[in-house]
Amino acid sequence: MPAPILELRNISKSFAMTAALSDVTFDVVPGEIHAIVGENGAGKSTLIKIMTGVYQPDGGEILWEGMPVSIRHTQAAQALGIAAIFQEPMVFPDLDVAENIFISHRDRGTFMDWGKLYADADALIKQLGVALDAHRPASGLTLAEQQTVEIARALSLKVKVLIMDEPTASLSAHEVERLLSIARTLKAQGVSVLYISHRLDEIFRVADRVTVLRDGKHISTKPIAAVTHEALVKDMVGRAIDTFAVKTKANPHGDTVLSVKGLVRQGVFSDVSFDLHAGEVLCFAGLVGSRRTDVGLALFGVEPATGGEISVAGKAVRIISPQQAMEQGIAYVSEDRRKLGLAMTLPIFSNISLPSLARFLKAFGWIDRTAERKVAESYRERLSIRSPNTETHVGKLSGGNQQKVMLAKWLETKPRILIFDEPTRGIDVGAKAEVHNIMRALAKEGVAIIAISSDLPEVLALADRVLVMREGRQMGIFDIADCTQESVMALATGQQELAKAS
Amino acid sequence: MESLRKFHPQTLRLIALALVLVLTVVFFTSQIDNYFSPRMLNRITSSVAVILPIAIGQAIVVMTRNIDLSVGSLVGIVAYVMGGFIGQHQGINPAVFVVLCMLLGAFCGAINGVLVSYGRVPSIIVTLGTLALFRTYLVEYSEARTITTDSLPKWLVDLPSASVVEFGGFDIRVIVGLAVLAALVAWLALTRLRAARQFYAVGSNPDAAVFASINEARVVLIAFMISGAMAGLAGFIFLAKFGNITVVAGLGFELKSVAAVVVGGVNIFGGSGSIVGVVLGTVLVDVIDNSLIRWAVVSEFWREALLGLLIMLAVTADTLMTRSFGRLRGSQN
Amino acid sequence: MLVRLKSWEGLLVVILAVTIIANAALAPQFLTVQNQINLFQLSIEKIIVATAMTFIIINGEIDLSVASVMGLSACAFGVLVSAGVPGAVAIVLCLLLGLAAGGINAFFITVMKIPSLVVTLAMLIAFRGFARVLLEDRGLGNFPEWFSSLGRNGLIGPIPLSLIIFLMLLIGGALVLHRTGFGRKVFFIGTNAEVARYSGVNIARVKTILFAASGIISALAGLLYAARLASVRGDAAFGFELDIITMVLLGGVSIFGGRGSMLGVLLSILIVLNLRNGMALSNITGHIQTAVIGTLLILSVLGPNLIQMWSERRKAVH
Amino acid sequence: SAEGVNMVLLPKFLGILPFDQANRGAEEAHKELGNTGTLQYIGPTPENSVAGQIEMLTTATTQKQAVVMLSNNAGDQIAAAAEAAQAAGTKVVTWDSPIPSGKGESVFVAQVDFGSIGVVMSDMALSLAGGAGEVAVLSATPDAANQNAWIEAMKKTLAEDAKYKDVKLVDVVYGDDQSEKSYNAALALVDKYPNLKVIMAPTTVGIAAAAKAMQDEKLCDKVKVSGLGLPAEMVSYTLNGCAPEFALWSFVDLGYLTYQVSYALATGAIKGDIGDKVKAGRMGEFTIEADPGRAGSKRVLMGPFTVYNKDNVEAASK
Ligand SMILES: Nc1ncnc2c1ncn2[C@@H]1O[C@H](COP(=O)(O)OP(=O)(O)OP(=O)(O)O)[C@@H](O)[C@H]1O
Ligand SMILES: Nc1ncnc2c1ncn2[C@@H]1O[C@H](COP(=O)(O)OP(=O)(O)OP(=O)(O)O)[C@@H](O)[C@H]1O
Ligand SMILES: [Mg+2]
Ligand SMILES: [Mg+2]
Repeated sequence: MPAPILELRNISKSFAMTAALSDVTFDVVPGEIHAIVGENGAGKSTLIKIMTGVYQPDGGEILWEGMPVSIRHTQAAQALGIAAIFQEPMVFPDLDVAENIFISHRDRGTFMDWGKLYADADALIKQLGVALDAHRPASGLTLAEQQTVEIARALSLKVKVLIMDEPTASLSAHEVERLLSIARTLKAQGVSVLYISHRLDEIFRVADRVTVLRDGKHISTKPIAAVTHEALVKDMVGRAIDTFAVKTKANPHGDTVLSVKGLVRQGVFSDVSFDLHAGEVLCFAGLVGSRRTDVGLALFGVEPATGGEISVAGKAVRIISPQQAMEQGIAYVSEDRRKLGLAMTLPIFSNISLPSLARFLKAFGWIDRTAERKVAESYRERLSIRSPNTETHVGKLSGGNQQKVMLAKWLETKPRILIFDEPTRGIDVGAKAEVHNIMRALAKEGVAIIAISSDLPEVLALADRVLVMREGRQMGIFDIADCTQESVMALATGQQELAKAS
Repeated sequence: MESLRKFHPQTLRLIALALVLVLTVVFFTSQIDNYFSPRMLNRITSSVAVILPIAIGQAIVVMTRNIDLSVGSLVGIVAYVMGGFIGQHQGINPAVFVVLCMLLGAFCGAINGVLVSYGRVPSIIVTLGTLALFRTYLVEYSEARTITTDSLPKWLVDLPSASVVEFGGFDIRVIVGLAVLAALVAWLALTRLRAARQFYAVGSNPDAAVFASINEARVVLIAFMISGAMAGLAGFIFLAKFGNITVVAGLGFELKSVAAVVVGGVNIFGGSGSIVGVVLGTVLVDVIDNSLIRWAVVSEFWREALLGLLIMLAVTADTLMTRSFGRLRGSQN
Repeated sequence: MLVRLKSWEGLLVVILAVTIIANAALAPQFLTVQNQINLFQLSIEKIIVATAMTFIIINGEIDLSVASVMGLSACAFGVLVSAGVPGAVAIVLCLLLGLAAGGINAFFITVMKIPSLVVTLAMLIAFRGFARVLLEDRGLGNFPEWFSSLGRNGLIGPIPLSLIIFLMLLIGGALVLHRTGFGRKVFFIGTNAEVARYSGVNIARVKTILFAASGIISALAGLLYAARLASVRGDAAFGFELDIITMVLLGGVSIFGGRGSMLGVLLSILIVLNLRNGMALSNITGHIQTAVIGTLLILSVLGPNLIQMWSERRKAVH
Repeated sequence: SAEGVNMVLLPKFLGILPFDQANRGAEEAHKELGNTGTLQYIGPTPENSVAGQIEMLTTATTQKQAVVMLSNNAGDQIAAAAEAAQAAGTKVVTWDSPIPSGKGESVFVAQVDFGSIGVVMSDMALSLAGGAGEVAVLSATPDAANQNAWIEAMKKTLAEDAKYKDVKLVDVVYGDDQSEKSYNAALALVDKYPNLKVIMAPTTVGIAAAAKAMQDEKLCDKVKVSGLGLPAEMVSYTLNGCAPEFALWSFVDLGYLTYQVSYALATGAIKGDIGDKVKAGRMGEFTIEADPGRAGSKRVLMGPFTVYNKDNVEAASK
């Protein structure tokens, strides 16, 4: 094996109450794809933040091409040739896509060449296989599109080590394919790629080596050929588990709780019609930007529809605000937990109780704090949210655990209709099974569920029926029995004729 | 309406603002005799000249999601200290003197900037503090003396009436030229200079700036230094224009500059705004102010109330217009 | 965050203790009852409004128009009383005027969606202008005797009405902010308004209530100002907004919203008032006094930051 | 004298020349009289003048100062604090600007007779306008009590004496004692009244700003500036003809006399009744008299003023 380009020795990092990393040692060699896996909160993101100068380690050393270095800030990492796509995409909402990609580049001259900027951006985006206008301001981008921008930014740098922290968490199969092939190309060019993902199948497809972290400790680093799926999971969680939710038989469907006819939002989506029954799981599938999220937002009243009918339990309703949606028993779990889902600087318990606050109020609007904490605590146990207590601020949790808090928050509203936007984004294998089980259990209790997911295996595992969208239009609704990965993909990418024919 | 699509939302905002300005001028032309005249243009431009540089500096600071409340005290310090200095060094080259004024301002701005970016103290707290501290320094340093016109070199005292060019009764004064030059440089830099785009990035999302390897601290520091330098330039213009400088010089400029900046469409939460907007905003506020004191219909005591209401009206009109432009634009796809 | 907040308040307690001990040691008159009452009385209107400002800043907004509303209400009272309107009626009318002023602010902020800084900056000018329109270059006095006496004399023992009002607002405010659903919503909106909206919080309603309350409380403070001074002028309460905001920020309330506590604001108020009083008793006035408070404001944030950075660096080295 | 008397000189605010000169005069008297007590020169900042003055007067009362010498900027709003001071044994002597209602004030040391300022300003207007023409007043703030009194006196003089029948006072505007506001206001007057001949500014900031505005716009031949100004600030405008004539009194003497009167009151040498005579060192003897401008109030009249023109301004500006 060639000499490592980047080496971490005995790295430790602790936050106020948690030891995120203890004594982690591993290395990256040029031209390899090195996967890092581990449960939520295992310390993966912390590790890469140390490599990129966002955090300073409490102990240990970092070697770059054999020489000890200290990476004091992100500029230092960039100067070395380390770039990262971070787990939570962070774009500059006021800048357009092209500027977002190139803002921190130092090799593009003193003056702006706007023409070249857009041309270069378009080329990069094309390479990623995404339809994205380089002139669009980033403020209107979906999470997946933001992720695309981040990827483009990292790719455009002349890097030696590229770190990807769950780059595919909100991508659909189509874009994932592109990304993986880009990773392989980079590898061929001699770039080392550090790849973090909870989707183990991807790892088996691209990685050369895989490192497992558990509880902030380094467990193993092995060539991919030397591990199996089961062994990897066992390393991650410390015991063997059954990673797939057993697909229970579809629940007996009850009455129609939600009926949507010809729903339109001018210029965004049109003609969405479906019925949703109690106890049913309806999945929305489609490519990034196919406007599935917008349908969800319309049903929840955030961006109200401009036409069409919605009836809940047989009664026509008008929903133009989230309050009204919630009155109808609709809950919406957003895909963007950082911006729309959770108040990061506030504690877990208050995030959980916010939408159902009315139920915790006594006379004079007084909050029943005991009840509130008890409920939060019960969710912490039930969803195994990793935190010392429910007073912890959400921002200090790992991505996956934040996702669980958000789930708890909406479960507590006891909804009739639950809209999940990317329900398992960034959740580890164990927890994903857990979330799926929770969803199925809810359905069993008679909750009607809409799940918007870019993860096709998840769609197939969860759904009773699948609604496929493409470019703001509903391409069709299928019973799960008639669905395969291929047929859904074909519809989503616009080869419907093909799909019909087959 | 097809043409609307070509415009960036920011540009729509500017068009709306320009329309509001035109409407204001049209209204006052109908109210005040001899209003639309070169003389009035002169009055307004030379009145804008003092506040415009400050507003530009303030805008850049605001773009980075900060605020500089110390600008008024900075103007006071520069006008006073440099006024005293030139009294002792009458022969100094005017250009050198302007640069020195801006350097003094930039130095004070750097104090703000270091505290904000490296001390991680919120800018409103830092500059509320230095607003008092700079002024206190001035009061202690001045020992209640006044800088008087007769201690200043003649070129400086005569500067406000000196023109760059003259045509048909209208002339561009040197001090106006200086302010416009500052605006022009800032505009070019913000649109053409790669590094300057980082002001927007930092203000748009400070956390993302860290992840994108932008040296946020340095960007913020530079923004404060620019704001200081601009206050220094304004201090120079203030000195030239008013000649008599006491320790109260520049009092209240902080709110004035913030008003000009926000009317000019700079997002108070950072990340967006343009120098063209700031110029329009500054001019708009000044036009309203200078027109009201010439409007015979309103008594002296109604002026302030009307000023506040008209600013509110202008901002509202601008917001509504921008929004309906946006809607027109949106309904085309 | 909670840890940090606690340590912030701890820091304020230390500063307060030092201030009080120094005052007591340096100025023999400091601990007299009259001086302690004066200490509050001299800034009572500002600290009353600071309770409302705390809510608004935690909610992520700002109200720069408070001092102008105080001035407007004080002047309106003067005009009404001198026009023969009974004092009690005038008080009610002035409070309604404050409500209207807050309502106007709220309208532009929630319906027109213009940032509160812009709205209240324009209204700072406009409301002050209306006060000017009412009184022009006059000053008005000759208020009913009971009114002036309420402003000056003790109501319970030596404690005047305004101090009682302040304490009620403070305690009531603390309970609402930290213990009720409304207060919880204020924090959430200030932390992340979009999250609050997606959670079904009626943001416009919360903001309208806050600005309306700020208007009424400012009007009330304006009336207390008129009562205390037994006379009003167009410049009544001029420029108070910056002092009020300074006190709230020194109390650890984040200007970006979502963070702060009523206890912190109380401590900060006590610090500022005691410091002012102590310096005045030692004949330190004017700019130096402001500069000391400005320095304290900066140092109170800078100090802990430096310590934290230093300890982080030390941790990183080992 | 055997016993020290603690005295406080409280100007409108700190940092500008006239008040500093007054302090110099007070210190001169302090030394001359050999007072073993203290003389404090304290004051608020300009932006906090009203509240600051009330605060400092109250603190001085707490400190049991013998006399507070006050150049009042708060109008009647300070009366309550002054009455409280008197009740606690602290005398309040005003100078430069009195308490309009006279409440709480022992005596006012008037720089000149306010009525005579009206006459002098009218005379200067008459001569600068060349016997006939339009005159406008550029004042400080609408709240400035002494300025308002002088403008009233001027209006009265113009109306009552046939000599001025061709002099027309067209407008009163305010520059808030800020350079840029005064400068713009002066130019607005010129634009608004094309036949304007004289701008009369009874404020040192206003007169200098107006003169500079006329000079910058090359209007000095058409419009003359006059009023009350400091020779040092006005010398160049007087020499170049923009402000050929203006008036002022000596602030040093005002401070000196105020100290003398206050000391006599505090030591009990005089009771402060009408007719009491004060020996004021180098300035000779003064008598307490009824203040003609404020019913029921007392004053000591210093006077006279100096009218400055190109013959004497240079000497005075040194
Ligand atoms: N800023 C912070 N302050 C306090 N604790 C933190 C902070 N960031 C991370 N942690 C803690 O450190 C541990 C590791 O977090 P990290 O984000 O590295 O996990 P991860 O492996 O990336 O998990 P996921 O797969 O969910 O993204 C977690 O227990 C988390 O709560
Ligand atoms: N082409 C576009 N132009 C403007 N805004 C867009 C566009 N695409 C998406 N958005 C914005 O992004 C948000 C969600 O978009 P959308 O419904 O397309 O996502 P989606 O189909 O769920 O796909 P994904 O979430 O996987 O990206 C909406 O608020 C919408 O305004
Ligand atoms: Mg992570
Ligand atoms: Mg989506």
